[in-house]
Amino acid sequence: MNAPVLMFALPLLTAFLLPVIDRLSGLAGRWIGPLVLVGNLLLGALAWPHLQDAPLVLAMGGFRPPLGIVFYVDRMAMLFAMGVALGVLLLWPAWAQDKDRVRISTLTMVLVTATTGLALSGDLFNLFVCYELAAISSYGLAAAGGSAAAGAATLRYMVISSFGSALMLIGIALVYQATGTLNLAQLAVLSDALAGPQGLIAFIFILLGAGVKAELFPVNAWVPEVYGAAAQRVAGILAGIVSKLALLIIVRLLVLVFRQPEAQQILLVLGVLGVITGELAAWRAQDLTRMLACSSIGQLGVMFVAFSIPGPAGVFAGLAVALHHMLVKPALFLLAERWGGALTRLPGAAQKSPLAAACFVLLALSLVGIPPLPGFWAKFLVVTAALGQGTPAYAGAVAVILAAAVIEASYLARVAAHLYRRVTQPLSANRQTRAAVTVATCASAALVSATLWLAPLGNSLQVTAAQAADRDSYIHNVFPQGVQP
Amino acid sequence: MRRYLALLLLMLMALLLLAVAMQFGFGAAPMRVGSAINSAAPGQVGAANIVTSVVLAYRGIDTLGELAILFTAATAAGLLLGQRPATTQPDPEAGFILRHAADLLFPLLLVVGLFIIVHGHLTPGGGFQGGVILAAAFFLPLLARPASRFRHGVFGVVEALAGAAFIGIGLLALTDGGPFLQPMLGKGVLGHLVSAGTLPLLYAAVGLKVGTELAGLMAGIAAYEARDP
Amino acid sequence: MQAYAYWIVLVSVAVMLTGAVSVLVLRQYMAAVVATAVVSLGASVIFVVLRAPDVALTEAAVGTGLAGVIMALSLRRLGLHRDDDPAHHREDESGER
Amino acid sequence: MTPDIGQVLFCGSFGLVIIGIFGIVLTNHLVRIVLSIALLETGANLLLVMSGYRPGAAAPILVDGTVPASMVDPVPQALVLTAIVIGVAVQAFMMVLVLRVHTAYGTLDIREIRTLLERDITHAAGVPLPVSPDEPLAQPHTVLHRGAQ
Repeated sequence: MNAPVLMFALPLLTAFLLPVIDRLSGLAGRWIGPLVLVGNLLLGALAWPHLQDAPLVLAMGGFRPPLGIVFYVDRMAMLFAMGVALGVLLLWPAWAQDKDRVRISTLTMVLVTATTGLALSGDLFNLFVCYELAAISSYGLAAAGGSAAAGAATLRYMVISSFGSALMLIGIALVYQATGTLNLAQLAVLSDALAGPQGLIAFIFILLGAGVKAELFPVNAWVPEVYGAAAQRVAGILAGIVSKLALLIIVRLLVLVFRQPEAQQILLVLGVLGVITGELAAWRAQDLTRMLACSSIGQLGVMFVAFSIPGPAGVFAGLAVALHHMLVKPALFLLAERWGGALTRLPGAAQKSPLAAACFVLLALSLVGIPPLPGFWAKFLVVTAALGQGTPAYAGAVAVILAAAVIEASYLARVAAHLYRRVTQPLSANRQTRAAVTVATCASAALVSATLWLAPLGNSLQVTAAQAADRDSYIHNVFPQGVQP
Repeated sequence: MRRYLALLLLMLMALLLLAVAMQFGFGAAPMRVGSAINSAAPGQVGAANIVTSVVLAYRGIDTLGELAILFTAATAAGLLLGQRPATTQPDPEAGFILRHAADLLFPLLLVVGLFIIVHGHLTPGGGFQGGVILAAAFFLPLLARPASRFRHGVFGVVEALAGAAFIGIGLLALTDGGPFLQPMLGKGVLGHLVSAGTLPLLYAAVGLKVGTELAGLMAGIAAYEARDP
Repeated sequence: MQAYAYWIVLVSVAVMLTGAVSVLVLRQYMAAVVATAVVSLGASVIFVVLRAPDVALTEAAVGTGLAGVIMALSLRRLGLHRDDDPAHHREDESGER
Repeated sequence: MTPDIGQVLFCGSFGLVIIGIFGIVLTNHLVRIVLSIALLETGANLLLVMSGYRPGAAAPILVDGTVPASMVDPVPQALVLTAIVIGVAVQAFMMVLVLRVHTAYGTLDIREIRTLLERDITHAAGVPLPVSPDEPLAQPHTVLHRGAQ
């Protein structure tokens, strides 16, 4: 059953061959990217039934796990891999002018490969390589706009990200020096060797490294600049999809390897700080793009708080918020393509494209967490899981999350007010593109259908989260006959 | 003020790191996976250089990822550098020494680069190190005679085909039911030039790709529109 | 561990650290690039002593050679490659010590 | 007490890491920041190779078929091979960006670039400029002071 490996290898093969394919025929060069993404989705759908009972463990190169690299494909990993394929397909950067189109499509295909590898891999250094691959392709895409601001914003982003990945490398060196292995399952078995100060420092370094793209509090200074300067579709991909995959590394490490309580407390504190700074910055923002960028920092802060809760309840709550954010945020960024400017330019926008404005309001309501919509259900899970812990720290975190929801409601209401203000003289707001409207309506339709079938979806997500949070079954699946190094 | 805060933070971090480092057992490598690979590699993979068998066989996906990183860096750089307007006059012709040294060195660099790539599975070195030397070989004539046009087209095609070859060899294993990137074509006699199955082919693909990519990257930076300061 | 290895490591670590400090202190950027290459060479000597010949070759070829060439080419394009006298090149004193 | 080889190597690798971090945080010239990142990466690579070392063990290469008694751990060496190339690939692309930014903004000081960047983004978004009182009233799109080069 090699579908997951093909989901990793085929986009990369397309990326390598795209320059040659495009030279042969322009049409093929234009459509092969989306075609391979559809192929990824089909492969994922093909592999999904096989994952119901037990996750799939694929040893790369045929070498048994501790020696070689292993792909651990459980339901959560496949969910994210298919989410990447669908998200990038909807946000395919079709805006590129002709001469740049080939290179931008190549970078996008490499980004899909990297994020798929992040979702599926079960080896610590392979996660680092896929993370670097996602990082460098997102630098290329962010700076692809060609404007000076995009270049400068990407440069500052690269400085922070290189700093983070060097720290991550030191973290991996500390982990390897303590345990002698890189396979996540064997690390889970040897996790008491990492319980000491060396393990904690290794966790902090890997957290800071992976936190750069997951917009973790101290290392997310780049977010408003890059999302403001880069193309909005690229911002949608980075904020909506790639940040969740970087978060997935931290979740795997927390569940499997670093189980000391200090690690969870650090994540909780950084998550709460992220929520506070993100929501306040979004409230102060005067243009839609910066507001969406800072609100995604806040949302990811909520996810960090959720994943810092020990046990399957935390993973379930975090997964719910992550998937909901993955559905809503790219569509909002796509709408910002036309409405990205200052809020004062927005009046009359609803008159020009009423459907897009309605979708914007619906998505915003769900983001804030208004009861019938899945956004409320996700935040409710986080609050109940956090209160379930009983400690004052989590109670404080819940208070911050609720206050942040209020702030979020206020600034999104301000945007909605601008959208729906009736204007008589020539409307300054510009009309939405057809692609943006279709993606927004798809997202809203998915949101409404998720609201209707919330119970079954919630149960299957709970099973997925329980499977992902189950450490012993992970070890048993990778080493059926026990660990022989 | 910001600077002293940063300085303070760094002092704290430095102490933290040194505290951990001092009780860091140097020379006490746990060797869990390492010793298993050391004993298994000659038998399973058949390469004399065990590091090459780790790079290409046991951790082949890492090397594929790294190849993709280099490819992405070169593509993104090409995207940003763009084509140089033909109007700008090229840099002056290089001096006598550089021109003749370049003509002399070009074949030597090619031979050394190819030697290191081909002997990747026997002696230290391999695709990446040999590829860099090849890149120097391809870039040297452009340094000596900046007016000569760097044929990006040809190098682009070689680069794409070499990358596709690496993945193709990996996918070949899937055809007869084996896992991705499984070494094939038997192991041959340890230490002989033709041994360790597909490893030399993989390293040849890596070497060619790295060589052409980096030469293109360096040519792109050198040809960035020459603004006289 | 042979006796002389200790002294080789001691010398190359000293060379590396002085090279690293001079990267931050040297005024001319081409000299700073050369200092980085010196650090890279020191590291590749240490890799040889640590029984890692592959890594030493990579560090020498990629870390010193390639990085040095790319930095030198970029400095030439930035106009910082010549020994820049302050009149010709705006040296923001506040930036460096 | 002469420090044994392990402590000397640690001082070397951690020294590089700390000098690299100092260089990134404290200097303001882009070229120096790029070089400091390279130093940081070299320090991290040194640390990774040191984690696989065993005294008295030979290099993991079988010279004409004879298997040495005990060999060093080959896995960190394979990791560092990848890490070095990643570091140089990112550094090369960063230098391309430095060239682009230098052509567009005319300066290489990261603080100036930050203010110009903010000015461009707010200008593009059409948001009125946050004019701070202690800043002379400059037109929105003029460059602060274009460097001589």
